[in-house]
Amino acid sequence: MYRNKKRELIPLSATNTDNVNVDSTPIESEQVNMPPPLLSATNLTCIREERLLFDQLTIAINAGDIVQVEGPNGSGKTSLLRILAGLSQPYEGEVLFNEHAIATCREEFHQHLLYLGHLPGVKGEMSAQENLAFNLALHGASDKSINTEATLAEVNLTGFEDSLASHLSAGQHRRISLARLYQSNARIWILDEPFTAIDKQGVHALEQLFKAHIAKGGCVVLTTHQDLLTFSEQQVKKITLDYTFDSYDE
Amino acid sequence: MWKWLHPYANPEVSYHFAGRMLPWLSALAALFLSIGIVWALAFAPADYQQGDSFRIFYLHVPAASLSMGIYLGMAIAAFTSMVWQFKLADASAAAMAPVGAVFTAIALFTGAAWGKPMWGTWWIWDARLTSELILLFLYLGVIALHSAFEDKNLAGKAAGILTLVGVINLPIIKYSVEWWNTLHQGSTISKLGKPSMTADMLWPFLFCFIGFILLVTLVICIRFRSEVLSRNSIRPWVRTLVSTQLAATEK
Amino acid sequence: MNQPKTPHNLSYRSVFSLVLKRDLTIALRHKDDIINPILFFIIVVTLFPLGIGPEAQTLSRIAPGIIWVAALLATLLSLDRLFKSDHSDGSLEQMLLSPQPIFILVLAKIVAHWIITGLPLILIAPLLAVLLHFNEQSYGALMLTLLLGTPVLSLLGAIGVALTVGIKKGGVLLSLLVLPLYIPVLIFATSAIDTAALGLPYSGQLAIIAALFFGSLTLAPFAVGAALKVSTN
Amino acid sequence: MQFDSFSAFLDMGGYGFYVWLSFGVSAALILALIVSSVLGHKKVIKNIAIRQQREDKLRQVRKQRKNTQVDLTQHSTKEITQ
Amino acid sequence: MNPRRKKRLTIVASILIGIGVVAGLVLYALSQNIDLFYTPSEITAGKKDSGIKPSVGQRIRIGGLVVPDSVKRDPDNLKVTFDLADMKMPIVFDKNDPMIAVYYEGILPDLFREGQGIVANGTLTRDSSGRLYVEASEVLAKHDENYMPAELADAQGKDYKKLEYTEKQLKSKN
Repeated sequence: MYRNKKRELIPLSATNTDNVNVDSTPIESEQVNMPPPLLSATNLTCIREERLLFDQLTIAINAGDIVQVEGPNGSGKTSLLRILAGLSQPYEGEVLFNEHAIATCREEFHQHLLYLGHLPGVKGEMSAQENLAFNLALHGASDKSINTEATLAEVNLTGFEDSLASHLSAGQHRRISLARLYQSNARIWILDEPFTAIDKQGVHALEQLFKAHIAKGGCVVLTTHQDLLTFSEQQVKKITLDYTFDSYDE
Repeated sequence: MWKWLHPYANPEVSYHFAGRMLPWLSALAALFLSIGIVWALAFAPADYQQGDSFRIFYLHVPAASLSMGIYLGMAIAAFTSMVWQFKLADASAAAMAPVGAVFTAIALFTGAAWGKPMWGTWWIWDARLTSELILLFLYLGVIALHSAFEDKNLAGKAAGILTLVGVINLPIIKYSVEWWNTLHQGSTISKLGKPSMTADMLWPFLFCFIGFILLVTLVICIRFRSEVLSRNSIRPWVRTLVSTQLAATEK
Repeated sequence: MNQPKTPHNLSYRSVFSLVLKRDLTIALRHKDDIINPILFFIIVVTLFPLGIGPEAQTLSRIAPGIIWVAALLATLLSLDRLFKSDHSDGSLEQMLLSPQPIFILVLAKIVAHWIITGLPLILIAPLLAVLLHFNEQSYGALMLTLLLGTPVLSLLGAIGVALTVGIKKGGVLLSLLVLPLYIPVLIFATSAIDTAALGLPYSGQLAIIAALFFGSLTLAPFAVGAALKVSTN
Repeated sequence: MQFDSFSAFLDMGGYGFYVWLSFGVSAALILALIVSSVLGHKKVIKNIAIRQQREDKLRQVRKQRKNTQVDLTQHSTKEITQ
Repeated sequence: MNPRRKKRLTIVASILIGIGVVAGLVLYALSQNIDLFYTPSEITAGKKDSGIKPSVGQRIRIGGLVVPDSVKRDPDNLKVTFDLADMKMPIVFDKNDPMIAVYYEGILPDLFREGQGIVANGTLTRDSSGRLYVEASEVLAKHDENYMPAELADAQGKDYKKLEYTEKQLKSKN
């Protein structure tokens, strides 16, 4: 397939990304004698409905990284996360898991991936416990190791285990989906706005969970509108999708 | 062959290539079609059984075989795009669908107008007619799917899946209707393949057929160019092209 | 955790039964999904004698067509629930992101759909056939064609739903895409029933329906998987 | 020439209606296809041009806004230091 | 064998088995040779493989060749009768072949000729003398794909005149 490596695309909407600023300095400096990145992307270009969201984006995410994707509404944060998770295909470029293109090792990649999108994936016709149990089982947890009651207690849903999800609130739906984080063996967590509809206490608990996860050699990629409070500035790597740079046709 | 094809896989090159073809195609199509149609209407002999209604043949048969040929082309394009992620194939499949639909409609209509005097009815639920009608439905489905998606890339992929499912289904449909309604009673009377015709009947047919093929290629080229432009609207070459063309028309 | 314990690998069969059980549970708790298509089927079939007239001979001649067209429409109506709600609450993308092969998930969902809509149709069809003065010789053919044909309707319909699930107003488009694909089933099924009514052997038509069934069983899950990937993109 | 007169040509041995209907409808359909294709091409070009103009405008607006923003931040820092 | 390769193998194997089953079923169906119409000999002697004969009063579809010189038309109206014989190659007509008469009222399609293949839908009936005939409600003619100019057809001695209708016959329809 013919592909011009030069920048040959014009960003379409001026209110949108004119460039992508990848805060890549810490990542690159670490790379010298580090093992290959856990998850990486090369030359990602994303076009949605004839709008260029980002272009020639290259990312490397190592074990122990927490990466925050920033940018205004409509700048392509969700699109980037979906591409990284393998839900969407980029217009150009590819995503690599352990240096293998994810298209060639879908099942292995998904064994090590936990993606939570805007939608909680909770069925109203099933109870909180059933929802959690199904999702855990589908993602490869063995039946014996699942203690759904204890996990639901972690996200403050004690007492709601057997109520149908359709009787629960949006925040509680989100908690059901977040409960999977406590049982997850996946190394790569990709979380799209995990803090929406979660109270302050919950946010704090989640941040502690992220800390434990990266300490164990996992990585977290997330979007959020609020800052991560318990992490220091240096700890959080940032990918900024915004329009602070001029477009390249000038 | 891949080496030779390589530059044409670039949208800009293929856009201009299709553009250079346009005048040749239109001149040749006009030439062949005008010769073929005049010959068919006024000079070709009438059939011994069907009389002058036989002249519909010169319209009906090319349209019918093109309607299937275009679908085949569309299916090949869909397959290429699916296997090799070849984006231009989607554009050409999108360009083919409406052309195929029009020619299917022509085949159906002329078939009906021919059937009325010959069979005694505009429409019978005969194998060929029914499978051609289903072909029209498949074309319409593909077109509808193309326009239902906002994102042209996704539209191309979705329509490609439907095209391929349809191509598996076409022989089944054809066979099922043949079985279901056995007016075409076996090969004892129907002639398989090669129409045995005298030369003075065959020549105008060949002219018409080639003329229609050229015409179809012409229209597909025009539509292909539009598809390439709208799919690549954020590329600099499209922008410069559009502004120069607009400046030319304003003068 | 540098060497994470590999997650428990589910066998194909347990993935299949997991998803099947889930879909059946949801359907049983949401009874409209089961009852509405059957009601629709019954009402459409009863409309024909009212519209055409109660003459027994006419009715028995067109009965196979009536029952099959009604079954077709009832299936079409119920197709929406196959992926729509899963798509809108995000469970579909979670399924696509699971480490399980997509075609197994898809197959389980289609089988669940058939159990919920196809099976009740088969059970109720002989009763309706009585109302239509069905030819006594062709009850066997009716049951066999329904048994082999309704799964084909679910399988082929799933392709159409998977293609249109991401589109806001996909309902009419769905019927435009799916109905042409249903035509062979309709033709061979009614032809088998008609042949049976004449007392002739209909194993040929039945073999073709069986071929359609096995063909769509092997190929549709992959087409649906590809279509779902496009739709959730 | 198979026909003796123009009226015989039009009559087509009694099949005139069907023959001319077929040719007429086909010609109309093909013509409509060609016209719509050509117009569609022009429309695509026009749409791209319109979008291009809109973006140029937006880009200018943003440039102006950026300049004013820079001014504002300078002001605010001054205020704080004072 | 590693589990991944094993999985892939099961997928490929199941697809191959599926396609094999489909092919087998199709071949079986083709060998069944279903045709939904009866030929004249099948009406008198029954279907070849099953021996099933249509019963009198049953709606059937009959297909065959119009026997030359068997077409009899009523000069006053559109009633017509003709005999059908089995199709076979080469086309020859033998008086001893099983033939079935067809009764029809209406305008026949332009392609209706003696010696031409047609299909008729109608009811199988027995007349007073015990002969079977078909009371047709519809007669459909097959157009064959041999086109030729009239001169050539004349030279080959083909009879291609289409049926003409008198005013009187056409009027009787209304």
